[in-house]
Amino acid sequence: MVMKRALAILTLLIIGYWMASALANVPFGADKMLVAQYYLNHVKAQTGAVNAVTAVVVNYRGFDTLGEVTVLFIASTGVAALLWRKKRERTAETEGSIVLTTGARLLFAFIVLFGAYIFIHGHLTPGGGFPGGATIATAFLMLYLAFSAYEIPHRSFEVTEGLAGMGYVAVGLIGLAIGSYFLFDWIWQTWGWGHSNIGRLFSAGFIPVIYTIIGIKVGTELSGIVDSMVKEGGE
Amino acid sequence: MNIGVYYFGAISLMLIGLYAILVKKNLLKILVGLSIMETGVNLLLISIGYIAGRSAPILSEGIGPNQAVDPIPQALVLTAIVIGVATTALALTVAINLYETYKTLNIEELRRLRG
Amino acid sequence: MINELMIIIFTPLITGVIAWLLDIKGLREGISILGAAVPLAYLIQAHQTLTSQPSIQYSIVISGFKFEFLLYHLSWIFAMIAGVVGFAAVLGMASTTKDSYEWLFALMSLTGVYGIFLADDLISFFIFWEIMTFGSFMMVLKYNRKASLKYFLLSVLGAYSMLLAIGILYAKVGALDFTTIQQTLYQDAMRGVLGTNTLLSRNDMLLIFGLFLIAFGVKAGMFPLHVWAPDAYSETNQSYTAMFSGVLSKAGVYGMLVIYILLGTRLMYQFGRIGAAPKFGYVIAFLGGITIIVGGLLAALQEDIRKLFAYSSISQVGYILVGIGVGSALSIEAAIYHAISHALFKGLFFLIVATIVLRTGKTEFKDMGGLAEKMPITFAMTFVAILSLAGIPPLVGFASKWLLFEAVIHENMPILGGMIFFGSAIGFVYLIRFTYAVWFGQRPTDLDDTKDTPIPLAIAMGILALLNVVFGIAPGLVATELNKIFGKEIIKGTIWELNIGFGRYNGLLITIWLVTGIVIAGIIYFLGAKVRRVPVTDTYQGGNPVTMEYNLTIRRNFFLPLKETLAFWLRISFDRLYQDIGRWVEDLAETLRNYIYNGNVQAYAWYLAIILLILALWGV
Amino acid sequence: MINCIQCIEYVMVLVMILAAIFAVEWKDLLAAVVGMAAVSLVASILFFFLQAPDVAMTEATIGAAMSAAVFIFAIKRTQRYETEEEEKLGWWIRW
Amino acid sequence: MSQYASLLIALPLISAFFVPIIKAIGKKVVMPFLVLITAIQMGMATWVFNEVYTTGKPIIIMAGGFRPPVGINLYIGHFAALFVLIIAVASFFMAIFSMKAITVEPKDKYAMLSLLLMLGATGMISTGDIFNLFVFMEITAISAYALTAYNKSGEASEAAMKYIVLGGIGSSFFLVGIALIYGSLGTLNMAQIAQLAGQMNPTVAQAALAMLVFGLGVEAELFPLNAWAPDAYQAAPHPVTAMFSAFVVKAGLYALARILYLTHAVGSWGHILRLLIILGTLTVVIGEFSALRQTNVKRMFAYSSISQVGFIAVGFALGTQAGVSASIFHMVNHAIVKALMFMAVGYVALELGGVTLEDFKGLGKVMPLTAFAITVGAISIIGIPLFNVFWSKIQLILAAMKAGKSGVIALILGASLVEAVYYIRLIHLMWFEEGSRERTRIKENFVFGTIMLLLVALIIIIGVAPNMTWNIVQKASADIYNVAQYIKNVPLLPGVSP
Repeated sequence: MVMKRALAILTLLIIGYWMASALANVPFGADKMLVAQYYLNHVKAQTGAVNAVTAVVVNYRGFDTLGEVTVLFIASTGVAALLWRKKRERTAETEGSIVLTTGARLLFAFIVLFGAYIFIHGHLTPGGGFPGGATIATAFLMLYLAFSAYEIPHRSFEVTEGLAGMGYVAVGLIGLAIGSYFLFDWIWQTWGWGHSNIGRLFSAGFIPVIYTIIGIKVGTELSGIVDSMVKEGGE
Repeated sequence: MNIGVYYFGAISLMLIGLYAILVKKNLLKILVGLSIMETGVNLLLISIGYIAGRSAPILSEGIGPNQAVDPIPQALVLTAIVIGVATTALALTVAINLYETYKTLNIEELRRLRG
Repeated sequence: MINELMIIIFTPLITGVIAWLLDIKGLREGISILGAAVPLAYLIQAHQTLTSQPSIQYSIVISGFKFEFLLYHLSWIFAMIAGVVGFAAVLGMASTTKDSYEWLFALMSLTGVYGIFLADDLISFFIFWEIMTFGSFMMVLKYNRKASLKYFLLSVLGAYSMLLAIGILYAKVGALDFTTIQQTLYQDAMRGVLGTNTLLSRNDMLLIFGLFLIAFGVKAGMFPLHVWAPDAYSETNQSYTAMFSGVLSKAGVYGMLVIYILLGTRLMYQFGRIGAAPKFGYVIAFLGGITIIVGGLLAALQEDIRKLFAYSSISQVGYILVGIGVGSALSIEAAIYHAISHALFKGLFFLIVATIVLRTGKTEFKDMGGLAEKMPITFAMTFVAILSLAGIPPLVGFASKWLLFEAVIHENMPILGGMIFFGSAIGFVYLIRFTYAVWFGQRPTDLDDTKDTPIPLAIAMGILALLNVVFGIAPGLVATELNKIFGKEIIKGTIWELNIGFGRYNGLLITIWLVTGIVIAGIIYFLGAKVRRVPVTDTYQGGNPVTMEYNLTIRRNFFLPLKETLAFWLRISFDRLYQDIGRWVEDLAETLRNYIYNGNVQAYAWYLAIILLILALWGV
Repeated sequence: MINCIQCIEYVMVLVMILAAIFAVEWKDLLAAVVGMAAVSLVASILFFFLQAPDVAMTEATIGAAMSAAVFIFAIKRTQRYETEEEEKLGWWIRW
Repeated sequence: MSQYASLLIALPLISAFFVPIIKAIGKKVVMPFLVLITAIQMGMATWVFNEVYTTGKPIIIMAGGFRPPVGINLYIGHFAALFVLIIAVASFFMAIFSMKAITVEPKDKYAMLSLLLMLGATGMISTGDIFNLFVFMEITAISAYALTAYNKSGEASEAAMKYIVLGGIGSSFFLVGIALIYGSLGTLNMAQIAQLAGQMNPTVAQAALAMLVFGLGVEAELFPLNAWAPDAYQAAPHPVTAMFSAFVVKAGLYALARILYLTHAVGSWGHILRLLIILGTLTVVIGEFSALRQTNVKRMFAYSSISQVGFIAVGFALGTQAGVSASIFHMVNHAIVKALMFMAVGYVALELGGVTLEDFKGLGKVMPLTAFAITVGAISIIGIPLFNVFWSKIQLILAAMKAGKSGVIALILGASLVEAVYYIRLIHLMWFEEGSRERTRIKENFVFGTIMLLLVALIIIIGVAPNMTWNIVQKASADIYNVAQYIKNVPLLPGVSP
C-alpha cells in the first residue's frame, strides 16, 4: 500500500512537473487574446449584450451551449433511465422541523424569483441560464429536504424540459429560416429590436429568450435529477 | 520555472484528484477525485484567460474593450462545469445501481467483467 | 470487358454461386458441371489461338490496381491440367456431393486456380491464391475443424509470406506486373555482373526467395511444410481431393516456376551454382527429394486409404520439385510432364477412393477386401492408375518419371537420383498393399452387396484413365507442348517417341511389346491354369509368431516392422512441433489477457497514468 | 512585492489544496463530500479574483451546491463510510 | 441552401427533446418515432453526401452567421459527408433492431439517448472547432455511459463505471490540452490552429498535442487506454454495442486523425506518430490475443473490433496520404462488418438467451440466416478476397510498404492469422457441430433478416467492386490529409489574426 502510494505520488509529481513546465510558457496574466479581442470590440454592436461572456456563450459559441444543454439533458435522462423502477417512492421518515418547513415555504417563491432574475438579466449582469436554473433547482431541493412526502410533478416537468429544449432548437431554426444561418440572432440582427437600449433589459436580441429557455430547462433537469436520486425503488 | 499560484493550485487539484483515482478503493472516493480534477481543469482554464489588471468582461459603465479579461475561457468553463456535473450525476447513479446489486462499492470486488 | 480469359476464370465461381443459391437437386449438379466444362472448352479453343499468336492478354483496373492476365504456353499447360482434372473431379462430385455448399467452394477454388495460372501480376496472383485457399479450406472445414485449421493457418502463413515478399519486391522495383519485375531483375543481375551497385542486396534476395519458398512450399506440400496435406486431403469430399491434390498442389509447383521466371537470373547471379544446378534451385530440389522419401515412407505406414494417397501425393510432388530444382531445361520439362501425369493418375486415384468411400462407407484397410469382384469398372481404373503411379510403361507415369530420372542423372546428381529411385521403390511398397488389401482376398460380409461406381464418377475416371494411357503411349503429344515453352526442341522425337539425345523412350513400341507379352501370358494362363483352393489359415508373417498384438496381415499393421525400424525418426514430427507452438501462443495469450484486462478499474486508471508518464518523460 | 490581495490568493489556494487533500483522505464520505464542496467554493472565490463572476456563480450553484447534493443523495443510498480495508502487499501481482 | 445541412444536428436534437412529449401521447409510439427520425436523418445525410460529392466542395455551416474563427463552424467535407451517412444508416438499422432488442424499460429514455449518441458522433465528425469537438465528444461519451448502463444489471453498471472513470480522466486531460492550445494561440478554430500551429511554443505544443492525443486515445480505444471497451461492448444493449463499434469509436479515431494532421507543423509530430504506431501495434496484438480464447462471443467480437481499431490507428500514424486512405477505407468496411456482426450476435442473444460459444453450437441449423451473416462477416474480417475488408487490408499493407514500415505489414498479416484461428473456430462451431441442447429451428424475423442480408450484400459488393468506394474514400482522405486545402476551404475572417 505504501509502495502504491509512493508510486502514485512519484508518477503524479512527474506528470505535474510536465504540465507545469508546459504552462510556464503560457504566462499567467498576459494578454493572449486573438479571437477574444474581436469579441470585446464588436460585442455590443453585434449582439447588443453588455456581458461579453453571455454573448460568447449564446451568440458566438451558441453551438457549444446547445451541446451543453444537451449534455445536461442526457444526464437527467440517463439518471432517470438508470434509476427507473416499476414503483418508486420517497423513503424519508422524519419531517423537517417547523422552522425548516415554514422557512422553505416562505423562501421557495423568493428563490425561484431570484433564479428567474439571474437568467433574465444574463446579458447585463453576471449569471445567466445555468446558475439561474440551478438556483431554481435549489428551491425544489429545499422542498425535498423539508417535506418528507414532497414530489415534483414529474410528468409535467419532463414535458417542460422537452418543450424548453425544443424551444431552443426552434429559436435556432427560426434563425435558419430568417437569416439563413442556424442559431442566427434574428431578433437583433434582422429585426433590430432593442438597438436603442443597450445595457437595459430589453436588448441583446435573443439572449434573454434563450437564457430563459435554458434557465427553465436547467431548473427542471436538475430538479429531475434530484427527484430521481431521492426516490428509491420499491418492489 | 515560474508559474503563478493559480496554475500551481490548478495543477495541484488535478493531481490530487488523479491521486484519489489511482489509490482509493472506494468508488465514491474515486468520483470525488474525478470531481476535484474537473474543478482543477476549470481553474486552469480561467487562469489562462486572466489578464493582469483588467476587469470582468462586462462592458457596462466605463469598461472598454481593452480593459476586460478574456471572455472565451469563461464561456468554455461554463460549459465544462455543466458537463462535469452531468458526468458526476450519471456516475453516482451508476454507483447507486452497483451498490444495490452487489452491496459494495469496493472496486476491488467489482470485477465481474474481466479477461 | 468480357474476355475469354475472364470467362475461363470466373465461370466456375459464378456457376458455383448460382448452384448454391438455387440449391435444387439435379439442376445444381448440371450447372456446376457446365461451370467446369465451359473453361475447359475455351482452353481447348485457346490452343488454336496460341498457335497463331504467342499469348492472350487481358487487363482491368480495380481499386487502383491494374490486374493483368496472360495466357501463354506454360500457363496454358497448367490451366489445362486444372481444366481436365477439375472437370473430372466435378463430375465425380456430382455423385458424391450431398449439398450445394460444396459446389460453391469447390468451384470457387477452381476459379482461384485458373486465376493463379493466368495471372500476370503479383497482386492478382496473390488474390487468386487466397481465393483458392479459401475455397479449399471451406471444403475441409465442413469435415474436420482441426485439419482445416491446420491447413488454413499454414496456407495463410504461406500466402502472407508471399505478400511480404511481394511487398519487398514492390518497394524496390515499384511494379507488380511480371514483365517489369522480370526485366528489372534481369537488368539488376546484369548490373551485378558488371560490378555496379545492385537494386536489391544479397539479404533482400535471400529474404524474398525464402518467403516465396515458404509460400509455394506450403501449397505444394514440401517438407517440412507438408503437415497439413495428409489431414486436409483425407478429411474432405474425396472427389474434391482429386482436384485438391491433382490441381491445387500444382499451384505451388507453378509458383516455383514463377520464382524461376521472375527471379531466376537474379538469384543465379547472387548465389551461383552447385555443379550444373543453380544453388537456390538445389535447395528446392533437395527439399523435394526429402519430401519424396518422407511422403513415401509415411504413406507405407498408413492404415487409411485416404491417408495413404495423401502421403503418396506429397511424395509425388517431391519429384516435381526435384525436377524444377535441378533447373536445366530438360529437367523443368520433365517436372512439368510429371506434374501432368501426377495430376492425371492421382486424380484418378482419388476418384477411385471416392467411389470406394461412397459405396462402402469405409476407409481403412482392415474393413476391406475382395472388392474387385463387386466393382469391376473401378478395379479396371485402379489397374491403370496403379500401373501409372508405379511407373510401368506404357502409361504416362513411366514416361514422366523416366524423363525426370534421365534429366537428373544427366546433370550428375546421384543423390537426387537415388532419392527418386527410392521413391519409386517405396511406391511399390504401398501400392502392393492397396492392390491386395482392397481388391483381393477375403471380403468382409458387410461388403457383399456393394455396387459398382455411379455413372458420373465412372465417366470422370474414364476420362482420366484414358488420358493416362494416351499420354503414355503417345508421349510426343505432351512433349511438343512442353517444347513450346522454351521455344526449341528440348525433347525431340516423334509423337510416339521421346528422344533426349542420350536416351529414348518409344511408347508405341513398348505397348506393342507389352500387349504381345500379355497375349502370350494369357494364352499360357488359359491353357495351363488350374484353380486350386488354398486354406485361409495358411498364413505366415515374416517369421514372427502370430499374437493378437503382433498380428500382421496385409489389412492390418502390415508394415509394422518398418515402423519399428523407423521409430526414432518418426518421433520427430513437425506436425507436433507446430501444434505445440500454437498451444504455447494460446496459453501466453490467455495469461496476458487475464493479466491485462483484470477487471479492476483502478488498474486501468494506472494504465492511463503510465501513458501520461510516458508522454511526460519521453517529451513527445 | 507581496501585497495583501496576493496574500489572500495564496491563503485561498492553500485552503483549497488542503480541502482537496482532506476530501480525498477522510474516511467519512459525507465529510469528504463537504470537503469537495469546499474546494468548489474556494475555487469559485478564486474565479471572482480572476474576474470571472459568471463562472463563479455557476461554480457555486452547480459545481458546489448541486453536485454536493447529488453526492449526498448517493451516499444516503449507499454507504457512508469508506470500509475498504488497507490491502495486503503485492497488489500489483494479484491483479 | 447549404446551411440547411445544420439540420443534421438540429433534427436529432429537437426530436430527442420531443420524445417526452410524444411519450405523453402514447408509449407505443416512441420506438417507431425513433425509426422515423433516423430514417429522415438518413435521407438528409444522403442529400448532404450527394451535395458534397457532386460539387466537390465542403459545406461550411456557420452557426449564428458569424464567420470562423469568430463563430463556430461545422465543416462537412468529403470525410464528414461520408461518415455522417454511415452514422445515419447504422443508427437507422439499429433503431429498427432496437424495436425488438430493447426489452428493458424505460424505452423512451433509450430512444432519446440513442438519438443523442447519433447526434454526438455526427457533431464530432463535422465540427470545425476544437472545443466544440470536446462538447460533442462529451455528448457522445455521456450518452454512451448511460446507454452502457441501460440494462441496469450489475455487469452493465460495472462496465459503465469503468467507462466513466477512464473517460473522465481522458476528457479532463483533453480539456487541459485545449487550454494549452488556446493559451498559446488565442483561438479554438481548427483551421486557424492549423494555420498558426508552427508558431506555437514547442514545449507547449508538445504537451498540448500529447494531451489531446491522450484524451482522444481513450475514446478511440487505443491500448492501454481501451480497458473499458471490452466490458462496455459486452454489457451494453446489443444495438448500442453495434453503434459503438460502427461509429462511436470511429468518431474518436477521426478526431485523433484530424487533430494529428492539423498540427503536423508542430515540432514533435514525428514523436507522436511513432508513439501512435506503438500504441496501435499493441492494440492490435493485445486485442487479437485476447479474442483468441474468449468464450463469450460478444466479447470476442469486441476484442476483434478493438484490434481493427488498432489497424486504423496505425494507418493514420503512417503519416502518408496512402495510409490515411487505407485507414478510412478500413473504417468504412469495419463499420459495415461490425454493425452486421454485433447485430447478428445481439439477435442470437435475443432468441437463445446467451452468447457463449455453447449457445453458438449448431447455430447454422437453428438460425441459418444469422449464422450466415456472422460467417460472411467473419470471413470478411479475416481478409479473404472478394470481401470488403480484404481491400482495405491490402491498401494498408501497400501504404505501409510505401512508408517503408515492413513491421506494420508483418503485424497486419500476423493479426489476420490469429483472426483466422478464432473466427474459423466459431464458423465451424456454428455450422458443423451439434449443440448439446435440442433446439428447433427458429423462425427468423423478416426485417432483421433483410437488414442483415443488406449488409452482407454491401460487404460482397464492395468486395467484388471496390472501385467506387475506393474513389470516395480517397477523396475523404484528401480531406484529412491535405491540411492546406482544409485551411483554404474554411472562410476565415481576415481581420482576426495575429
